Amino acid sequence: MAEANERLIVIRHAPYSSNELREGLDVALVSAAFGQAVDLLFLGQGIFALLKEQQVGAPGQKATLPTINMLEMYDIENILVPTETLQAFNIATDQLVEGVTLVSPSDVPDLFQRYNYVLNF
Amino acid sequence: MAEANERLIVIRHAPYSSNELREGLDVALVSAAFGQAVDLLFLGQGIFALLKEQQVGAPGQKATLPTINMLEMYDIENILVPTETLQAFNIATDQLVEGVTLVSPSDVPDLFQRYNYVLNF
Amino acid sequence: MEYGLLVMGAPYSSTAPHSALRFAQAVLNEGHHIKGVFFYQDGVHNASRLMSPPQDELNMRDAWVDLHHQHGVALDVCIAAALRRGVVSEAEAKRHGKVNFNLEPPFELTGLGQLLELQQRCDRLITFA
Amino acid sequence: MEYGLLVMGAPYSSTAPHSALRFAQAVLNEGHHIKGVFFYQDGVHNASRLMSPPQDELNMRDAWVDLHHQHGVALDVCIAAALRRGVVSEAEAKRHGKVNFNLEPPFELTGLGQLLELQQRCDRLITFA
Amino acid sequence: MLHILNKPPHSDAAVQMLNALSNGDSVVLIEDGVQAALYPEWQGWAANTASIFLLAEDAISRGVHSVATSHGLPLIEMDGFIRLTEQNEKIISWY
Amino acid sequence: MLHILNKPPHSDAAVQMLNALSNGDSVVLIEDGVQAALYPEWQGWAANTASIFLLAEDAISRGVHSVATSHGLPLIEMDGFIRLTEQNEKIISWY
Repeated sequence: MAEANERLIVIRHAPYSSNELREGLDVALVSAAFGQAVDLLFLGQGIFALLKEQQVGAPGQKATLPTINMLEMYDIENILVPTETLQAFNIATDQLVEGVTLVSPSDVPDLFQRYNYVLNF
Repeated sequence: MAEANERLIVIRHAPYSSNELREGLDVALVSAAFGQAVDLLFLGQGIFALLKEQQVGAPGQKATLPTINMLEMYDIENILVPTETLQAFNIATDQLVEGVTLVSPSDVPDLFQRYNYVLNF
Repeated sequence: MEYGLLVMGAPYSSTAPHSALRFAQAVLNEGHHIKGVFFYQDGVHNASRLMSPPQDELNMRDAWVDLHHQHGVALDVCIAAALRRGVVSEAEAKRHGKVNFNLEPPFELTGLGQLLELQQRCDRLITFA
Repeated sequence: MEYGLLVMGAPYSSTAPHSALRFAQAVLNEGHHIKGVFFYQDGVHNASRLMSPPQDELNMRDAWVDLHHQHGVALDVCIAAALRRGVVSEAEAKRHGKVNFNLEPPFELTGLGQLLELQQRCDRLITFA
Repeated sequence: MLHILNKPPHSDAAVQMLNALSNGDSVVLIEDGVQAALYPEWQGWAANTASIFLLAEDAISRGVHSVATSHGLPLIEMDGFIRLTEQNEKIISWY
Repeated sequence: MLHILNKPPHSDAAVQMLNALSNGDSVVLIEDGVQAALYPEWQGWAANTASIFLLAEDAISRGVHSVATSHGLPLIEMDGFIRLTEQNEKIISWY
């Protein structure tokens, strides 16, 4: 992670069940398109956006994985997940998409302090 | 409780934060107005509808208590609360409105079996 | 068998309408009949003809209308829940002094009594919320 | 100080708009200024002029409009979130082949860039969801 | 009686459902309910009262199908879901 | 930093907020967050990291004001809430 980061977007909801995940990611993409340095933090239910085996949902529902795979193209490179979130959900690192950075639970408070702008979704 | 009850409405959400509580109670009132025997079961967050000290919320939000106080007028007399719900929320019986019937946790499954029609809100 | 559905989530905010639609299609495939769908709470937004999702996404209102035309499924919308949330028919719009409206047949604004009747007249009522 | 608000809940389904409005009134009473309110996710429903709540309840859209007229608060609505959910201006309605519409000034449909700018131009941005 | 749960296995809705199960009831886990696949020790799987199934389509869309299989948890397709609604006159949704 | 929590004290949002607190942060509990008044043993009240307040208006509307008072928990009025937003440049909502 670079120092003095500009914007942290926190994703805390699972795909499909609400639009919070998707509309949170949209804010990240728009920020990046505006040239801002954006990092993403996934907490709690947000972890389900990063499961590599997920597929399209019920009829007409848009999949999340293509958006996740697009992040790198937008120069969103820090995809942060606290190790405690993985533990709480019994999820192993190899179940996640490539490129996730694990962070220690004790680093989470510092993350919220470090960015100029934080938005929780 | 009479036997062979007709309709059970289950309220599981708190006042104000969503409209589920209020629109659930509306179904109970309409059922009663149509002459059906209606009982109400409050589970989990639904218990907050029964706190006697609650008052009106943020500007323009409608209070729940007047609707609760109207139930008797509609002949909705069985307002059921499992004792485990009270325990889980550290709520004492004397914090509740008058006329609540406590039920044992072990009676809850039977409640769901006993009614012809059940609607969960 | 006769099925009835109660839908209480809005499209794009909840997955309830998608699950309900999928269930409806499957139940019809199995040779059952669906008497009606009742839209309550945020589910009333399913009836809005103003929704314009991106082209690669399902227009949920149109999907319900197809279900009505192909299988005669009644589409009833709770009038009190709908008015509060800005879902109104032409007649209700006039009554409330609004110039525009966003609910049209085959969706019908109706009272909660219709939901109770649906539950009593169907062999099965299933809630998606 | 300059405040900005982000509102992501719908009236009558969430208490977020009520809390946001109450906060706005209090912050103005304390002598601060509110640059704008950005409506995102289900918050876009706050802009619907078709909502017709019962007479003893607040019309949330009208309350936001009052805030705009009395204090010059900008009312920006995310266009993508709004179109999906059936909240459209006259211009967008035409573009999408709809006869009716339900969003009018002082509410303005705008992009997410406006939210980022609001956060950067205000001293404080507060989310109600 | 058939119960439908669409919320995670440790949510309020899940706890309320587990407390409402009678002997012989069936349960279908849909939408976020399929997250129960990650918890083989979940109280629902341990309960002898009810037969609990994961809706396969939703387990696939949420990326937990293979973990469900590896834990030997029971999956059903949409037609199996419909079958359960035929067999049970009363159907309660927990959300 | 100021945190605003509008969900019950044992919700996912509350747990995530507690895990994100830094020394010297402040917290305002609004809407359903005021349910924390019922749990004097709640982890938030025990934490030394942050100053946590219940919004009095919401405690009143939810019927938990007197229990908050009897447990000696700190309540603030709207003007106190505004004051906290003046004092903290960064404000995070947990919902």
